[in-house]
Amino acid sequence: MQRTRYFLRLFAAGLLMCLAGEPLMAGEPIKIGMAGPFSGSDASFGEQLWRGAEQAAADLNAAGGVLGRPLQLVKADDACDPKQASAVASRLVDREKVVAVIGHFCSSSTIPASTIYADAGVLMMTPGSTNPVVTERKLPTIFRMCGRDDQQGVVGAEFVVQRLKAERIAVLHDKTTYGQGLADAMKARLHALGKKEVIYEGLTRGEKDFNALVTKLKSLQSDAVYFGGYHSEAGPLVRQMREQGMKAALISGDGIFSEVLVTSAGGPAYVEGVFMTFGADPRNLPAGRGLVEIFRKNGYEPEGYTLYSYATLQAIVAAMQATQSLDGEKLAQWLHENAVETVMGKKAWDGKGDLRVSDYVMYRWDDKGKYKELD
Amino acid sequence: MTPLLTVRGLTIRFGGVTALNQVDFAVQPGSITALIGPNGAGKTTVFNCVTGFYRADGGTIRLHAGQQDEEGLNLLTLLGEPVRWRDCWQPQRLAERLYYQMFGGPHLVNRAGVARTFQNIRLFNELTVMENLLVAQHTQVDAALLSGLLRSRRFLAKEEAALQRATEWLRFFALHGEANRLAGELPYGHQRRLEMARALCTNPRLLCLDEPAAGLNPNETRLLSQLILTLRDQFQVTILLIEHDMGMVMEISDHLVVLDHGEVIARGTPEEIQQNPRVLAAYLGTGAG
Amino acid sequence: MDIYIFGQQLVNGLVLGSTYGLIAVGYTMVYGIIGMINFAHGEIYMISAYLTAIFLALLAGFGLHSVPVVLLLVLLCTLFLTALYGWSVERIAYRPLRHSNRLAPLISAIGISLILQNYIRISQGARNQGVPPVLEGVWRIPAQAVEQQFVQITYQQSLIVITALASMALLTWVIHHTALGRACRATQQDRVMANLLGVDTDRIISVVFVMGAAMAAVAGMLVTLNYGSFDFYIGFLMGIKAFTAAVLGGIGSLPGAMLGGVVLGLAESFFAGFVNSDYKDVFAFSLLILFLIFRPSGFLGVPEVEKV
Amino acid sequence: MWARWWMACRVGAIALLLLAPMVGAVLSGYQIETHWQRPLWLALAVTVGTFFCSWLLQHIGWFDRFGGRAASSTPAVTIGQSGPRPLWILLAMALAIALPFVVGKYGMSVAILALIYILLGLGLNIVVGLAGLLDLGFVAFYAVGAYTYALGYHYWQLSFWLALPLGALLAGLFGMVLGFPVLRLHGDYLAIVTLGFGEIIRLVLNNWVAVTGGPNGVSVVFPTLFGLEFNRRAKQGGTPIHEFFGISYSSDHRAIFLYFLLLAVVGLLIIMVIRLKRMPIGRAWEALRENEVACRSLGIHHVTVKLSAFGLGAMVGGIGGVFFAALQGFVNPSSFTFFESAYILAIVVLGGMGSTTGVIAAAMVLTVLPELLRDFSDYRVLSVGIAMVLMMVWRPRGLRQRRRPFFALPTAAEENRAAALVPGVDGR
Repeated sequence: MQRTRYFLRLFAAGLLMCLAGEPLMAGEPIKIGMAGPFSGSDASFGEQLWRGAEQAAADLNAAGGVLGRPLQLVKADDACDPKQASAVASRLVDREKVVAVIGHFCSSSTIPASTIYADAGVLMMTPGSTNPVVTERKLPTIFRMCGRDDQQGVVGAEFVVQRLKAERIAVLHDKTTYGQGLADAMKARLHALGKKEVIYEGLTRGEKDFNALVTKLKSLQSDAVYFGGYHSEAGPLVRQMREQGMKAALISGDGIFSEVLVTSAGGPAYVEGVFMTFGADPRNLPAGRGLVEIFRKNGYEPEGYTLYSYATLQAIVAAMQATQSLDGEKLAQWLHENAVETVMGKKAWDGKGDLRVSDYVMYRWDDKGKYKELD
Repeated sequence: MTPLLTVRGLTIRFGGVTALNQVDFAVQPGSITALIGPNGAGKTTVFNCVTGFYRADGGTIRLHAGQQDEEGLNLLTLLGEPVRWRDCWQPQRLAERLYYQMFGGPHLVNRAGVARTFQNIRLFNELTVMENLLVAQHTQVDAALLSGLLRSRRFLAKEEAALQRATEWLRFFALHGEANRLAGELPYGHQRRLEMARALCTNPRLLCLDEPAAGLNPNETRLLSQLILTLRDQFQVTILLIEHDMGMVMEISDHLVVLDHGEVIARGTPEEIQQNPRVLAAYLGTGAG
Repeated sequence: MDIYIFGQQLVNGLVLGSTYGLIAVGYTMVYGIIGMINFAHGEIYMISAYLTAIFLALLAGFGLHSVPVVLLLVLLCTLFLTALYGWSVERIAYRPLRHSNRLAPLISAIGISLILQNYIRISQGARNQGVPPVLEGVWRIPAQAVEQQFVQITYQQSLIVITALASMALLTWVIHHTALGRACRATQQDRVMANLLGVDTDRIISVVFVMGAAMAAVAGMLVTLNYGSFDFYIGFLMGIKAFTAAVLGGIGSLPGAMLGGVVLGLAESFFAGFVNSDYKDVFAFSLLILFLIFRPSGFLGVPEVEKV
Repeated sequence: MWARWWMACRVGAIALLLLAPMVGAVLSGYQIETHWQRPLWLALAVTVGTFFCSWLLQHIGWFDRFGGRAASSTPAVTIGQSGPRPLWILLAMALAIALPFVVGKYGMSVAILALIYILLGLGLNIVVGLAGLLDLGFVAFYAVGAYTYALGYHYWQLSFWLALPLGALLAGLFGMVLGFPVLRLHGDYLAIVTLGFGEIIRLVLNNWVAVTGGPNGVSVVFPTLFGLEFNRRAKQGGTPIHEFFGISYSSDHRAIFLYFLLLAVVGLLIIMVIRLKRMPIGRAWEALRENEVACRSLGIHHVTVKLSAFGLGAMVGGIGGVFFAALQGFVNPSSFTFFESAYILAIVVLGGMGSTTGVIAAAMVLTVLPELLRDFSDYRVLSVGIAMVLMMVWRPRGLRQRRRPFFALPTAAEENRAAALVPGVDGR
């Protein structure tokens, strides 16, 4: 009987694999790559991206597809690992012959992958990589659907100084490309505003105990803590701050824009008074209201980047329809010049591929675990 | 005649226990000297000190081989003596001590001309018999990385010579039929002989055999005695051995050293030892003394 | 230096160190008995965190709200199932490799940790999970403090420290004063001989895995309740830290694991608190390396004697 | 028959216990959603599967290992003249050369990755397989190599061709400096120290933002071939290669170039490793792995011999790193985690610890397999894990057996000629 226990796992895996088949479509589909972290420590963001893109593809196909052909998404997992990102990028370009790519998510993946797309003349639009380097290299076919860390950090810094009137500001980050980039941008703006941070330090991604750091913040009597990072660390951080009796506000960026922050902080009581920057919440925009309802009906809260990846696909498809072409460079040229009506409102891109209008606004969490835009 | 090896006042302590206390003996060149004594008398400890695996707490072990001065070479310096404050006034000595602290060890003792076998056989089990012997010639072949990678003439010639030398010893120990078998697969008696062959491949002046006859049947023991005698007579190898088989010891040794409780209680020829009351007492218990 | 800040860092380090210690026990026991680094142990801890949350939610769903009863029931269920996971892992991935070379189980352990991580990711989703606060409250010294002048320990934190000490004491007692413990020690000393003397060593090894997993379950539950947040990836970092703690304390020694955990926890806390939290882990690992060079057997390990 | 059903049912029951809470109750916030039918179905599948597998496979030998019986019946080592037949080698070479013209860009990127892993596997094989030093921080040297090129280019415009030897040298130096104090440690302690060292290197690279760019990483340019660039338009002041040869631009050129360069390096390394095994230093490594005390009694200094293995392995790791940086065009610390070390170690162990062909095969399996499994996206890493465990159980000693060189004994005539070499031997 011992020998067979082995097959327990085998069979479980085998069975699950059978269930994983993707629906095939009739006709000759247009392939669009959906690259992101579907495994590894950032898989939760991958899930958001996939949900949005999946829904968008389904909706567009229901409306008759593009150029008379259905859309087919190709899932490509990079696990936020630069090496895997290059590999999947080559695979998407070469093997799958995708026309365009939604993704990647982590800036450290997007940067190496984007050179491959640009080289092959494939359109890439990232819904979530906010690191400036992504577009600063001025690769012609690379776009983003989100803002940049330097824009976001500016909003954060100004909020801390001008609205909160904080004096002793602590700047923390999680030592990732995204988190540190954001913290650096915030710090730079802080200096420009004539303030200096009391501490600038990193914490380790994946840890849950930040008590030592919190005690240090307490001893520095900081009255505002800016954190560049994700909700998985922001949650425990704010909880431990409150547990140790610190009342300082926590301000962060789009990395914590998720209801999961409440879960990871251990309840709505702890997230009260947390601030964050994000694009104007797509869920509150009139354009997206119907869509949000559909998501919720299916038992999924379209938070974080869900609508971003939805909108990204919309933008790509809009370009295809307008140019009646699948050529990446033509699509890119069109996107550089024209605006697109998406579920997140009207979007337009500048010559580098950044959004023309950055719409970062500040949100505040309340004691019921919900967030609202500050006016 | 100058002895090949002189041990003076050798003392070693493990924790609080004095394992060896002021052990003195000498080994004449070209002789077979046996260390005997009851179990736990410290024979293997003497071996480990002489071959450099243990660092003695006191005494000297001098080897008179090669072109050293009259004093001979103190093997203990090769193991890296602790650096003392007063060495600071003697930079050369300090440098020497530091060097041996970092790079010293039993391998230098071997290079000085002392080879050994082990009580519990230590072969390279997953290497072939031939490779075991080639490893032993590490210091004699061309070990430079580049000449080996490029297969230089010198390298190939030295390898060829090493192979020859190994084959010689294999034939001597009647192991040549098994040159390409794994050492770990050999029968026990063959492993014992292979270990001796391997030690001899380092071209030692002094060969230390730790219970070479243990586990052998009477036939094999007789063969072994013959081999040891031939080694001494034809190859001028001096032999220091530990053995429990008294028949064999008495038959082949020229000189005996008897240890008990870490002290030398007797030394002399086999005949003298056989009559020594202290030795009898040690072996048979105090009642007989 | 502010005495309160110092005291608070001491508490932080102690709490963190206790969790390291609890998980380090699993490493140290398995290493002690079969000389293998069980890299999948961190994932067992991760599994127990999920089980804790699931059972908490289940019991809440049944309408059970008495805190001690809930905690006890959750502890029992988590303990049982985590131990079962530990047992299955040993049976599937390590037992078939019992007689092969030293590195084969290491690789299958890495394989198992990939399997467990992704099994959880697929079944529970990749998102961050959490549990609601169960035990809220805090002790402060002095009790009526003003202006942040106090040292505090929450009820949950004190629960961690107390449980860690208690379970360590219990385990030490089991190892040293029961027939099972004797069999464990015999297996550790000489597996072949123990087997010849009638000890079912395969069963003993299973038991050791089960005990290690049970300690990880205790740690998983306490940590989950304390920090309230976890995901399928927490096992990795915690595993490495706990392993470091086990080595620091002297691998193979039970009290050493606890001591190593506390030392590591304190070192991290003080370094992060008073020097720099960026280089906290660099400090921890440098400490480990220096320690190993100068005292390879750790705090309480038995030094290895080179026998010739 | 019934006994087997009974056994399968017990396995199924345990599976149900394990799966029920995890698969059946999915956390959603602080509540759970229940899917009780899922674990039931899975457990049923496990039961039936167990039954049929045990029925089908009962005659296959390796299956017995799950009973805990010894797996050491097959000999681990064979003795033979050489490795694979020359015909196979020729075939493999032809295949390797033809590959770029058969597979596309994606295939090339996988092939290059596989080659890098072969390189790393061979490097670690020197340390782990030959010298028997368990190194869990090999990625540190890989990182040193990658950052040598990246930072060298960033600060001093270091070219790839200079970075290659420099990276190797620097990595080797790092290996030596680390190795010297720690190589006196015994097996597992060495493993832990190297693990710690690997983590320290990564953390320092991540934290020392002023120099390394921290998590933002450093950009790297693609190598040039005698000043010819592989870009569409010249960027580094040279001529693009397609203009030089008057062919149209294709981004495949750079992949093909890198592929052949790596192939050459790997080929050289293979020859080197094969020769090393028959050289004094290689023999000393293996002897050290087998028995350290005996080695020391034979005049071999264990620390320097270990150090040479460690340093050489590190150098190969460094070369791998330089290539990795060139391939990626961008390096950041997230490529150099402990997992990477573990993966390279898995290649070595799976390859049979010391067997060159085994390591090559294992490196190919472990890089190509995850790519083949991309079609299963969600279950990819899970399957890799399952494959690792299965392969270890199936072949705990690796894919290939170790092979020992065969030595033809000199004939008596030759011996007489050489008799003078051994002092005092009269050729008995």
